[in-house]
Amino acid sequence: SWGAELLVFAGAAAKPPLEEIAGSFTRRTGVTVKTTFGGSGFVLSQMALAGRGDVYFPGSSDYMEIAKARGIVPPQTERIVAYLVPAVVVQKGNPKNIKSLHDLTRPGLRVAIADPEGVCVGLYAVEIVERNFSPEAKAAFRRNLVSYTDSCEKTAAAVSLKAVDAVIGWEVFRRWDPHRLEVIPLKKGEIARIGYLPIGVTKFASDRALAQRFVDFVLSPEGKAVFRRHGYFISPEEARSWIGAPKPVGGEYRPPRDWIRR
Amino acid sequence: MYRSTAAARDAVLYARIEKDLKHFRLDVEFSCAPGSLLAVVGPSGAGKTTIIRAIAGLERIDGGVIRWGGETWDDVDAGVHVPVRERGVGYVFQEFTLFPHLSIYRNAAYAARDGKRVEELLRMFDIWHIRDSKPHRVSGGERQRCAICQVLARDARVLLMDEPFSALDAPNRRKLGELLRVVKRETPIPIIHVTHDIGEARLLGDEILPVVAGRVEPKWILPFLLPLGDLGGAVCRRGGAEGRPDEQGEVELPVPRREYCL
Amino acid sequence: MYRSTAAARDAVLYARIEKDLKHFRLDVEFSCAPGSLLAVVGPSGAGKTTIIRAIAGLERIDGGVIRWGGETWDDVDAGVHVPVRERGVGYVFQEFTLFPHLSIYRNAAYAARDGKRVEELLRMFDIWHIRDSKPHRVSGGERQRCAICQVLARDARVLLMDEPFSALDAPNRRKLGELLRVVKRETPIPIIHVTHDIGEARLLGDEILPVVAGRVEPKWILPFLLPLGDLGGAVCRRGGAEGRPDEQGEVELPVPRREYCL
Amino acid sequence: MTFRSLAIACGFAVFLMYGGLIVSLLYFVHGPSFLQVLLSDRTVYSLVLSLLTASVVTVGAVAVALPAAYALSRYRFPGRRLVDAILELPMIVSPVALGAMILIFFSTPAGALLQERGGYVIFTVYGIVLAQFVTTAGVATRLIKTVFDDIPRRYEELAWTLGASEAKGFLTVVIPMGRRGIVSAAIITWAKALGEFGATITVAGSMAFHTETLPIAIFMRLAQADIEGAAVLVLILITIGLAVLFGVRAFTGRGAYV
Amino acid sequence: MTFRSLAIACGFAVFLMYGGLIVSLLYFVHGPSFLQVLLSDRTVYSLVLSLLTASVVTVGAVAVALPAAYALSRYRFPGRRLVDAILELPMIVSPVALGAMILIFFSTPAGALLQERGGYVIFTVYGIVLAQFVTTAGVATRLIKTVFDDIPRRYEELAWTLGASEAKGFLTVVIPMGRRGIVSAAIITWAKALGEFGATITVAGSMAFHTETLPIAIFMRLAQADIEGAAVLVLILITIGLAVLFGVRAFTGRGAYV
Ligand SMILES: Nc1ncnc2c1ncn2[C@@H]1O[C@H](COP(=O)(O)OP(=O)(O)OP(=O)(O)O)[C@@H](O)[C@H]1O
Ligand SMILES: Nc1ncnc2c1ncn2[C@@H]1O[C@H](COP(=O)(O)OP(=O)(O)OP(=O)(O)O)[C@@H](O)[C@H]1O
Ligand SMILES: [Mg+2]
Ligand SMILES: [Mg+2]
Repeated sequence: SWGAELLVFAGAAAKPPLEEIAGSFTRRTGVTVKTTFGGSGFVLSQMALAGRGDVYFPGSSDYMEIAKARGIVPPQTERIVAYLVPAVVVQKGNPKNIKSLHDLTRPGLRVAIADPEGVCVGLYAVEIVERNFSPEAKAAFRRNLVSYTDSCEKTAAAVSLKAVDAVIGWEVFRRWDPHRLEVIPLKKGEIARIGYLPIGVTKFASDRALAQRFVDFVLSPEGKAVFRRHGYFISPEEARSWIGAPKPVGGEYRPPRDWIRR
Repeated sequence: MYRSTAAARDAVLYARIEKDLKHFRLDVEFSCAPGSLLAVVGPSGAGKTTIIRAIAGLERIDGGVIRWGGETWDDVDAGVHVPVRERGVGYVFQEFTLFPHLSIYRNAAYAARDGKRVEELLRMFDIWHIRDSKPHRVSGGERQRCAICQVLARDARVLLMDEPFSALDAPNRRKLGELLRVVKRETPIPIIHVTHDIGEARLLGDEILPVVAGRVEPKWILPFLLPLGDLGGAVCRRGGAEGRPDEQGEVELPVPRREYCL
Repeated sequence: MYRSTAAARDAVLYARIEKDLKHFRLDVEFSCAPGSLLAVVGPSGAGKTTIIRAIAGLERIDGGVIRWGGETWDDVDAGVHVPVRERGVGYVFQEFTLFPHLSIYRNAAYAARDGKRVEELLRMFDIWHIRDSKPHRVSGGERQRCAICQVLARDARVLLMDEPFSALDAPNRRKLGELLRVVKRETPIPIIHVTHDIGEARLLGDEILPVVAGRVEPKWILPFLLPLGDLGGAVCRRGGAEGRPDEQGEVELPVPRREYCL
Repeated sequence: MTFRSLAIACGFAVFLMYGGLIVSLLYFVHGPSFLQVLLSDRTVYSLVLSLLTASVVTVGAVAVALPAAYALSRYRFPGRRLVDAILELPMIVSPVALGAMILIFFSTPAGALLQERGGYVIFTVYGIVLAQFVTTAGVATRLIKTVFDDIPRRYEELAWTLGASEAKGFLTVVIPMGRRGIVSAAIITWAKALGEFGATITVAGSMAFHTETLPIAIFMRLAQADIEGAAVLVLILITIGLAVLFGVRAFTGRGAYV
Repeated sequence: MTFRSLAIACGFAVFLMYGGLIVSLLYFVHGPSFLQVLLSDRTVYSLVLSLLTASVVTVGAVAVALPAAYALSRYRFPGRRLVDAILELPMIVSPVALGAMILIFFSTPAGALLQERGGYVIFTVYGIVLAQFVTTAGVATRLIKTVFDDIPRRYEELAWTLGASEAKGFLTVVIPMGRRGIVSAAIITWAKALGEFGATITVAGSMAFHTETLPIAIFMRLAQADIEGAAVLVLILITIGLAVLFGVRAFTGRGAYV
């Protein structure tokens, strides 16, 4: 099928495994896969404005919810590729000796989370803080909170570049920059839910069957193996066994108003 | 030697120029026949430069007409204003402006049809040896000679020269004077020569137009026309004599003892 | 009337200037006593402007010394080069450069200590009525008069004037001549006056320095010093007479019939 | 077609390109939402923060650029070409990468020491100022150098012969003569600082009511797939930015003397 | 401290700021990885694509900007101030938002029609060129207008009295006299196009071996928290960009006549 091509819009965080899979797909089928990476919401805006794009692969579930709500991705095409577990991420060697979630309230620490308004991992962080901290501890945490970051990757980079001492991010961050990052797992009870990476075919797809073929290829054992190699959990069970307790996958959470002011 | 278009031969230049200047209104009328040199003479600030800028088309007049042969170059009432380049005038600026980015030779040759003519002129005015220098690297008199060559090398229908002798030494003055005589004889076009110096005007001009504070003031030159030597004062009415445009009434005229009144 | 520092009173200016120009080497030596006017005269391109630029410190010399009183301003062998402003020279540029962004008044007052003196000078040279105009909106002669006022309004230790008469009409020439006499009498400083015109040099100069093609050439002015009237040719050896620096040997000298050799 | 009309046509072509982009924004914007977004506290905070930081940065960048540009234009000193060569760096390196370079700098021992001694810059309002300064200072210097290069030396020579020191010549001749070019450079600096996004968000983060400048707010809207909100904010930014510049130019653009 | 040393110190301050940023990059880079990244097919593709598009855009933008700037500088025509006012738009609006505006434009009926007739621009290499053109054309026009504003009118007057048409005066006098300023504007345009990221990624996407310019490649590395790789790419971009500009400037910068 010479000349056929697919436009894939994906969150930047999943770039290495997705590029690998896209390469195998091209080798196997001869279909060119053009992947555009960026912020999950940003590439969604891009698709919506351009009216193009065959497959949407955001870095988190909430953008898929928006895409479905806007009718850009038909709900029945959504699939889950991988699972994410929240964790505290600190600099390699843990120079500030952060042992637990509650250590983040220690005066003098510099902490960041992703923007709960635009970035899903920020939402998970807010939920964890709200769920586990007393009002006093919450206040102390917010005193340490120096900023919001605007994407998953920058949340990791903030620690890599020593701009902050710790962030609440994903466990998979340590695989992104193993030389500079270290993960402090949360306690079983502290974790509210498991995040996941969804994928779906868009309404703009000119060749739905082909787009679906690509999605299926990502979900095939071969595709999942790639994701596992890059440190992702590829089934809820793997995630749950790492946590050591059963947790719900996805679901909605609305942060209190004082985290997001308009 | 100096070439011009055939049609130009019999064209008379006629001008009635009115223009509001900062401290007085310029209001002069004159004509200049082909092959004749009109010396516009007057004190500094009298409006001499403004007159020839108007003829060149560089200055819009506020009233009057400028005609050359059958062509109307300016007619304020009829709203006519012919663009500069269509007038085909040769104009030596008072500041002997040259193109700073071109060598002396390329300046002189800018509008010339004929390289031989350029070389001839540059050699005649003794600037052939500096033909490759840029204007800012030659002396003031050399720049002025180049500006003269530039204008004499082109086919002009009217020749306008604003103080072309100001930076020239005696030999070069003589050469230019001789050359002007040749031009008058061989390619009769109207020549307007602006100077502040009666001596120059007397030697070169076929006719003299004395301008004082924007008006034609024949009486102004009277004292200068008397034979050289010691003279008493002379009295003249109207129009400040010493270029003081706001002074009216009786004034003592300057009486030159020599050509240099020091 | 014209003020100067007390120390300046007895300071003689001495200069031995060597400099490679494009077609010849400038090599002159002269001195100028306080209260004396040295007229540097010579054909166009002789090196006159270069000499006073060197005295002002605007041009580095390739050899020689420049001394004023006890101060050494330039000494090539000793590596001395005093910056322009410490020399305290007043310099009227050949192009009568003015600051284009300042009005005539503010130009004249740029370096003046005393507003009264500025007004006096502007009135004397008849440019008081245009004091608020910017230089590009006044005539050539008005600009030159302003440049002269600018220099005469300040305390200078040496006065350098490069063709200060080039755009002046007779009354203004006379005024400047008178003013220079006053300066010489009341605040004796060395005055160097550059001109291409022997007439000017003879009338003003206490001493005359004839420069031809970069060298002092006393013979060059001989023919001009004869009484006015018809004369035969005169012969002079060495150094092109008509400002042709590359011409050597016997040449016919220009013989002025009047001050204007046309 | 005459040269004149061709030249004017080119002018309008540039205009139409940008005008068309603005008009197509209106296609997405509806009256009430415009006012609603404009008057929200958060938008006002972002707007004030943006205008303030851009102005502070412009003053700072021009203040450094003026003498630096003069040195590059007039003096010969060892290393001059090297300094000159690096000025386009902030253009060549895109803002996000530039922001990353700033973060990288502060993660080196030297940078860390600097922050410990001098206070934190990253994720603060100072970070915004720093990011905008780094993105604009080089270009401001380059632009002003071009202006100075075109001022003939003879005006400074005149000032010196009139007894002016180099500093006085610089202040009373070079700066006033280059006034229009300097204002033009300052305007470009201000516009660039006002629109600066990539370096700012990388260095200062995107916290509402803290480090959220208007361009960051626009990006966050886009990142939430809120195209309409983004369009409204872009319109606000364009309106206020161009209005300020129009005012500045009307006020300073007069008085050419060429 | 004399004025001279103060001015030179400012020059070096600017240099140190950028030099420091570059040096801190080296802190992250190790020799072998540099060569490895530099010689990879993908980097070479990005590099060639970046240099090519930046050059094409510079030629196009300067070609439009020259007559447009001349019209704005010399002619009085209705709408002149409006055209003049809009030139800073691409600075005020950050590149990402500008890219979004381009996308918005193509989603309007007019833009859709244009794409149907003229072929797709979005997510293609043409999109890169368009995005870079939009971000640079206005500034190029503004910069060149400033250059023209400072060329005294009397040189054109001289050309006209010597019989030159407006077009000839423009080509033989205004352009050569403004040469240095124009080259400077072209250099800034090129640098800006080379470093352009936000609008490019928005309009053209970030497809490897297709629309991935060097700044986009840098961003993608950063997005994967691959700081080392990003640092290497930034170094490559800086080295090649500054080297090209250094060469251009050495070649064209000679021959001042002021
Ligand atoms: N910057 C320069 N570099 C090299 N040569 C120069 C430079 N400026 C002038 N010259 C040459 O040096 C010679 C002397 O120039 P200078 O300006 O001193 O002459 P001048 O005597 O003042 O002449 P004029 O009366 O025409 O003004 C001329 O031949 C000129 O071409
Ligand atoms: N652009 C202008 N706008 C208004 N007034 C002007 C302008 N240019 C010159 N003037 C004034 O008009 C008068 C005549 O100027 P013009 O340049 O024609 O004099 P001029 O006779 O050539 O004098 P000079 O011999 O000194 O060159 C002067 O008083 C001058 O101040
Ligand atoms: Mg005049
Ligand atoms: Mg001279």
